[in-house]
Amino acid sequence: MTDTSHHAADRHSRIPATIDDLVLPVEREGSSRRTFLKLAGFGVASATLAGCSRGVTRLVVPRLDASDSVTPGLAYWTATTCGGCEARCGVLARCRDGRPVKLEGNPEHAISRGGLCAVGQASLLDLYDGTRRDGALVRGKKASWNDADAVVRAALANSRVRILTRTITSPSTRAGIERFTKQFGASHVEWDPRSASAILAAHDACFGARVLPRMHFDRAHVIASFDADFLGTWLSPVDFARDYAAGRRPDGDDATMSRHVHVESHLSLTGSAADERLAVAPSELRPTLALLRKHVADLAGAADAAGSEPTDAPYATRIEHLAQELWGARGKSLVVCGSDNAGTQALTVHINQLLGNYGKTLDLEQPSLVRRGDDKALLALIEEMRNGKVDVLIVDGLDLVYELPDDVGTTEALTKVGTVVSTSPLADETSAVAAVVAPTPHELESWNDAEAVRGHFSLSQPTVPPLRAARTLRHSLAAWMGDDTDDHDLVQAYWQTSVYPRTKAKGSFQSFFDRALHDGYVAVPSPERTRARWRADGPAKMLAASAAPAAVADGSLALVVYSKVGVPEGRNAHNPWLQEMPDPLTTLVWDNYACVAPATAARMGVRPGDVVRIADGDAAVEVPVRTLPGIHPDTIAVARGYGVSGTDRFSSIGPSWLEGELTVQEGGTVGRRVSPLLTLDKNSLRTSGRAVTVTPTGDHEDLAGTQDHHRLEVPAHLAVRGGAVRDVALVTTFEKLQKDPDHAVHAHEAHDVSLWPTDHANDGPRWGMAIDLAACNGCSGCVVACQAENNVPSVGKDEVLRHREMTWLRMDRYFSGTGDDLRVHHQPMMCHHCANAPCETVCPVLATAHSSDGLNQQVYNRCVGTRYCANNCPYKVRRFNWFDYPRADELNNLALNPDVTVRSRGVMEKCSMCVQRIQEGKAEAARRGEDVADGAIQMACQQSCPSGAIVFGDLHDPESAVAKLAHGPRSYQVLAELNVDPGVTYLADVRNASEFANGSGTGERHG
Amino acid sequence: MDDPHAFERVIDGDKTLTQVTHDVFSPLERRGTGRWWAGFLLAVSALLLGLIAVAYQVQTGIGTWGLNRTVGWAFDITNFVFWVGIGHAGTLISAVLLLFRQKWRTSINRAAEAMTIFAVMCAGVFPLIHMGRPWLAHWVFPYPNPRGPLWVNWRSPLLWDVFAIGTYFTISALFWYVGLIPDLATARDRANGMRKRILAFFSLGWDGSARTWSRHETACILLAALATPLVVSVHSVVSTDFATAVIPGWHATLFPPYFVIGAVFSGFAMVLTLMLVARKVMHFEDYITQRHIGAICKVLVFTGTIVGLAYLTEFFTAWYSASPYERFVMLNRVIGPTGWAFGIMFSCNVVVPQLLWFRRVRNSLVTVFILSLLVNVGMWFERFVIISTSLGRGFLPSAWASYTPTLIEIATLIGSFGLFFTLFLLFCRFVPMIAAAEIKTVIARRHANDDVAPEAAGAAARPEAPESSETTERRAA
Amino acid sequence: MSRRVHLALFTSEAKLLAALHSCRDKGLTILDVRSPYPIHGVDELAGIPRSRLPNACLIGGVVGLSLALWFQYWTSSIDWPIDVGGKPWNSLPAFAPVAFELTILFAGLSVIFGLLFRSKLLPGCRGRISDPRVTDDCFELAVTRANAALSDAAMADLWRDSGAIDTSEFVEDIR
Amino acid sequence: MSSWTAPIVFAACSLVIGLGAVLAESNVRVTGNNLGYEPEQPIHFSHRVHAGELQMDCLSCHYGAEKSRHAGVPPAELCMGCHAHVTSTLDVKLQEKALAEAEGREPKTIVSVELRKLYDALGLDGELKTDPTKERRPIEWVRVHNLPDYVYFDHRVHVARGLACQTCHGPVGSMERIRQESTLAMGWCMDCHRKNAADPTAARATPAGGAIELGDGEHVSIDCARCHY
Repeated sequence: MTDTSHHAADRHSRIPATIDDLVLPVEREGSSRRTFLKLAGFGVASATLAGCSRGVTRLVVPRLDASDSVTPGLAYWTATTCGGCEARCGVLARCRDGRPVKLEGNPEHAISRGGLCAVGQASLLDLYDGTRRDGALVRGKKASWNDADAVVRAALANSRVRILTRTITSPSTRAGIERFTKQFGASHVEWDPRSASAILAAHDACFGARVLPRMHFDRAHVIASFDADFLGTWLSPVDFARDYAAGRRPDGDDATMSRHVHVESHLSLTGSAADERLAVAPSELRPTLALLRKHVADLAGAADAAGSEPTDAPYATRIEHLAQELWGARGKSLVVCGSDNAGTQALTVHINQLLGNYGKTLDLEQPSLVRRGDDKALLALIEEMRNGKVDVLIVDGLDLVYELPDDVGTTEALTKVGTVVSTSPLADETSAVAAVVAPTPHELESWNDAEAVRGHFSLSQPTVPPLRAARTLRHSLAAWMGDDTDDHDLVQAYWQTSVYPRTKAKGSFQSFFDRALHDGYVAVPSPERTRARWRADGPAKMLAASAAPAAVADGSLALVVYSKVGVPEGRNAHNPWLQEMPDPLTTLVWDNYACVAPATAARMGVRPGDVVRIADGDAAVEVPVRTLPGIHPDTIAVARGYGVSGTDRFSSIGPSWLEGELTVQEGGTVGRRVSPLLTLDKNSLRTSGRAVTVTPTGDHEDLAGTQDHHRLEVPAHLAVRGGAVRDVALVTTFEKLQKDPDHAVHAHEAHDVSLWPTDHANDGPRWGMAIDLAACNGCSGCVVACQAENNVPSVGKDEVLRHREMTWLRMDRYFSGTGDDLRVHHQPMMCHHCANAPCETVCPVLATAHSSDGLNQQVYNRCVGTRYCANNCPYKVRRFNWFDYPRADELNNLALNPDVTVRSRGVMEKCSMCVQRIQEGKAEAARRGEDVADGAIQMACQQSCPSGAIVFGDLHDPESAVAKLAHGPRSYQVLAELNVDPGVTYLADVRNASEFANGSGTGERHG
Repeated sequence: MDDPHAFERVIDGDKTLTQVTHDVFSPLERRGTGRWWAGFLLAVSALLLGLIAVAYQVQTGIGTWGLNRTVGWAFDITNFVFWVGIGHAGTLISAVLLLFRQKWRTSINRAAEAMTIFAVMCAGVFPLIHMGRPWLAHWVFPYPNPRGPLWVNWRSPLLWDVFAIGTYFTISALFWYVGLIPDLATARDRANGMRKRILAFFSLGWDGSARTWSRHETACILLAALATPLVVSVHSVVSTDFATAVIPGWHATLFPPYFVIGAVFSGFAMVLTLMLVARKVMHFEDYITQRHIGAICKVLVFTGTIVGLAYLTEFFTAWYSASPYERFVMLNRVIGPTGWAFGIMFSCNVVVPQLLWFRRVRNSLVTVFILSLLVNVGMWFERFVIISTSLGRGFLPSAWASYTPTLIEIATLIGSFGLFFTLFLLFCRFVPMIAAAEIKTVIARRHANDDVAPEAAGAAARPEAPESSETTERRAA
Repeated sequence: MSRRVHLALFTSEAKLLAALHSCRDKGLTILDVRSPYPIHGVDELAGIPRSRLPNACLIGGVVGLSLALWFQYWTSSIDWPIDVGGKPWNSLPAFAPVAFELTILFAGLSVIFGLLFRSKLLPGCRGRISDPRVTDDCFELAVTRANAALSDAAMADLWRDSGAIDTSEFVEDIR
Repeated sequence: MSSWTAPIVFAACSLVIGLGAVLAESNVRVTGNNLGYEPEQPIHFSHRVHAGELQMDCLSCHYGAEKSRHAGVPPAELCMGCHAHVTSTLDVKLQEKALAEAEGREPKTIVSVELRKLYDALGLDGELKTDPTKERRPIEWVRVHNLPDYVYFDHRVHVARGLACQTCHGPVGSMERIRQESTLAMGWCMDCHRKNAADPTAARATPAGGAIELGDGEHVSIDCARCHY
């Protein structure tokens, strides 16, 4: 294994044995001299000594033991696995002084390959969540683990035991559950709130194997996605985004670009990246696929395979064209579908089968294991519970009461269970009715393993001594079985018995395990082979078994319950970084809302922010409306994951002042719970297609967003000739780029004339970035990565409403075109580090000036806060500390990066181009007596980007990756005509579409 | 005005020296009138409100203002530029008109200069409190320090402001004070006890010696000659805060003259407002006559028209530049979301002053008073429009944002008026509001022209004294 | 050494000027004239030289200008050059406003302090106030007979003829 | 009262205030600048003995300076490398040895008062064996060289460039108790940095002798973001 990161060599399992050995770098401020809080590198505590004229005496408290594990001030990386979702990406936890301060993607992990999404980045903050449970509860009261275990053991004896979990991706936990179920005759039900049950069922019917194929978007030349948000929220977005970007490399001699057609009801992140996007009503999805199957079957010469499924779909010609494109790329194409309808999924399976994609772009042999949940099994379990046939129910990782619709009667069903055991680390609605709560720890403070794709194993190891008394499910189950083995040993034992023997590696188990621990990832061929055999009658059977969703009647709208990129599920609702991450499509924060097409809103007579009641029978939800282009006009989309109880904790987030409003009222919730409108029919939990009536309630709520104007065009009545569109986000087509790369993008040129002599010639490096808009899909992982790296505070809804978000890196989103030609442009925007920076000239006190290596430096401690620099910034990327943002939670403060100053009130801040990383890189190079190698320093945003859209380096080095990109054919600079000479270059977006119906945003207006 | 001496005859009711002294100084020696106290209490209340708002803001953070990541300045710098502008008329009256030997200035120059100083004080508050960390404001001064020493950025217009405003305040205040010394001596010589001792301290031992008078006159002429380019430079420098920026709507070479003329315009409007009130309250009808008001009105209509021309020039420049950003900003200014503010600005500053072409309007004190207030409002909005609408919709549409003031900002604006009027009312009570010595010079000169001794002239003129100012005006015409 | 100073108070500028002429004719040394406002022509009659404040003004201005230009240049180009927005170390055009303001400031302060110090107009100073009416409506003439042979009676006549409303005299030490 | 009294008093007051302002910001030891700070330490550790008489290399204890931003204070166990054997001064040891020989017994371990504190911290008993009943308590040294939180000083680079520790920390080898020898003010840092940045070909002499070793194309940084970020 080669080290791609120079930090790799430093990676160890260096976890102090006990909390006492850990020098918690908490600075106790004993005086009023609290201007800047920085978590100093090692144990420095300040205390006021009586009678000391110097005021503050700072102490240095070195460790007692001389082991060379943790050097104060020096970061080390620990390989582990992300616990943010079931995709289980590999991460390297950047640790300082015995605690993780930042999560970075592990480039050696074969599935995630170095990327990390917003949820993964933000999972760090959950570790330092002070509301996590500390120790076990018995009937709501704190109890010792022994007492709790005794209660559970007593209940387990001679009873019907059920374990309800999400998809278990940890093989050792799965083994533990199997052992447990055997011992107690229990059964294990897996269920996922974002279920892939329909896909699994369709494969079961068509292949005889209930598996989720692993999708290879990089191998597909034509991708047709039907309501599958694979770049944003679907299954394994980091993996998919990496693959997707790999298949779309529009530059160079070996240029290749997949063609992506997206069909959906709601506007998803993936839809916004597509080359062609078709909006259909939820009920039209199945006919559309049926039509596609018909055409593909015709092309395959298997017309009779098409069956009698209705094909009365819109976009008949486009679908026919798509069929031809797919057929032309058969074996190199991919049709994916996110529908919860098994019949629809069966059509997808059938089309892929007709195209010969199985075994090529779809892998059943080494399937994905990220979803195994079975809606039917859950329904059966609830039925059992209702009938009083369950004595002990162990619920792990699920807030059943929150997730399921109210008419299921989940709470009543739970009360009929003898003993409910919850493992929830936070107070949720399910654990509220649990007899015993045995909370689970955070991924970063525990041992764990994962197998998200068969044969690909990753390991989790603690990066910090447990901050809370908690046990993994595996550990608890073992304890209840009477096995007092340590959790680490449980994992290691599994690896010794089940993983190690499969390797061909020489050497002892210990060396294998240590290596795996060091790398965080190991590929072990699986002896298991999916026994999949195509059953020609599968699709028809499945279609017959699954009713097609009915079209909604006039006057109703079809409801789509979707997942947001930032807060995909209720379990993410407690994370302020995610709550405040602007949704890449609506740019809204801290809320869910009903997205409707502007025409639909006009028809209903509602304006954005007006609260509507979405009802079907007794089930109703009241949410504010948000208009969003691209949504099918008969659709109303509401995000799940909101209305989680306990989120009123955020009532205290952000500054409190005279006119400040709470983010959430005491006792309220962030957003609204939309579960009442989910449908639990006999096969599955349905999230889309329910016919609902929408009526305005007359209330109005302001929605907090980071963007007020959403189009590249200025408002029509203000559009002067030649100024209707802002050439900010440029797009070209792959065809044009192929034909004439040098003229495919027409950008403004800088006029390189200067009145000034260049008397500070810079012969050293000039750090800069290149951002590929063709690769960027707007997932906003970089936004959260930047927030985590740079100690950017979360400021709350009211402040965002006042346009005072603090994010250094924002994800601008523009629309251009209309209807089916709607284009969505995502553009990461941060400080451009202009060589002729307008901000620098105007600062009276030299608080912002240029460095010799081309950085626009912001010196917080010099800043007096005139805000002149921000006014004069053409990109509006400077952020002002309007208040002292609350930093009272000391546990939470452990997530702060000790290498970055926490800014006080009244000073300006902005993207520093991760200058702490540059300085570290330079200092390390100096220490080793080497030059800084290209790629050795990575920006936080760059590191997290699954698509590799951001490249950092020395613009003065013609051989550097960034310099090559910056001079490539697609490069352009935003507002180059101002001659500010920015250090950030964009590469124009490329869409693999032959023609744009609408010229906007194509950069074609300048000859 | 056919009468070549109309402007020469500065005051009505031919006064003797004794009368002038009495008229100017006796109000200072009486107790404050009820009206004065009412005004003072109102002003102090406003000031207190402002102080509370500022204290809260400094304690809590700039976040208590309605600013945001896009609009970093709004009320604060608007108020700053507004008050600096107000100040300009005072200097203009005292310096420029002195150089041009305009005698009519003598009745109002003292008050106008006081207005300048107080307005600059009000203005100076805003750059200070608009800082995120005002307790570090001394960092804008280049003094030796242990940081290297780290100096300041001489390229920043804000730093130029520091020097421009600092110099302007210093020179204006000292100029004013130098002119005040003879009158303070007069007051001293009319007073007894503690009051005399205090006045003796401040009058610096003035004894009316011819040598001193000679130097005093030279000094005044020199200071006037210095203050004239100074006053032009101050608002030019203030305008460079915007003109040197890259922001469309700010980035305009027109700004320095445009701001200076706007400042003169707003300053004269404020002078008019104050003089109309003061002549009524302090019974200075004979000193601040219809002729003075008429003259100021003419200045207003002149400068107002130039201001209008400047507005149109801005539009022309935007159109002619062919820069889509500049064109957009101008259009947005008029018909964008804050078009109403532009409407107020344009009607108050350009349309309304045109009424002053009519003598009937000029002769109606009530109308003139209302007009002067409207011009003040309009000029405040001019700065608001330039600052906040230009910032709100800049280059990148993603960053566009609007601005709404908070209660704290409104209270701070009220507080600045409170400070201004508190100081002005204190000035009315404790400092001779009319430059008595200069009036005496004018009287003496007039009588010298008429070859009549002042005593005799005074006696002869006495029967005419009760004549109303309006009849005088008519006769003059 | 001491001298006898004669003071006379007049109610009008004309009377004062007439008396001034008489005193000059009589060869009296005119020590001072005190008036509520500056009287043109008195300077020549009383032999008061032209003020040299314009020189002070010029010197102050030149000092201010050179100091400002040098200091700005020195701090930004010599002592600690810092790259600000890509501008050259010596951004002379940008230094103009401050240089201009400091020129004015120094010139103005030179004039004012020149006036105050030359005329001994300083806090705590007490002027030679013989009669408070000179700051109101009266004009005072101070003469001495040092170089003129004029009797006391002639002196009194002079005052009476020129219409003085009040006269006095005192002996002054001169160093 | 002379007519000049008031102006003179006025001028004098202005002068005093002005001077005070300049002094407060200058390199002279005044409030806010810890020049000469020499606090009591929990253990009377003598740099004079260790760094001076014994000629120990600074980096042997403060090894962090070589690879990290912080020089660090050594962990107590590092002291045990020597002090497992050296428990008191040689004189006392020899005396005890002589006494023990005279009394015909094994010499006892004599532990000096100050070293006792070290052993206590490590939870060691009289014979320097781990005493499980004793609590291990880290030693709370008083930090002498303090920089504000917004200053990210990096020892590693300075050591790599061959800068002698004494350049900034003064003659530590002659200090009984550690004392702040430099103001550590920004101007003090900048003095050296600016001198060397201005002329990269200069001799680069450091105040304590020695020279800075820079590679080709490298220069001493005077960028703000070298320390402030």
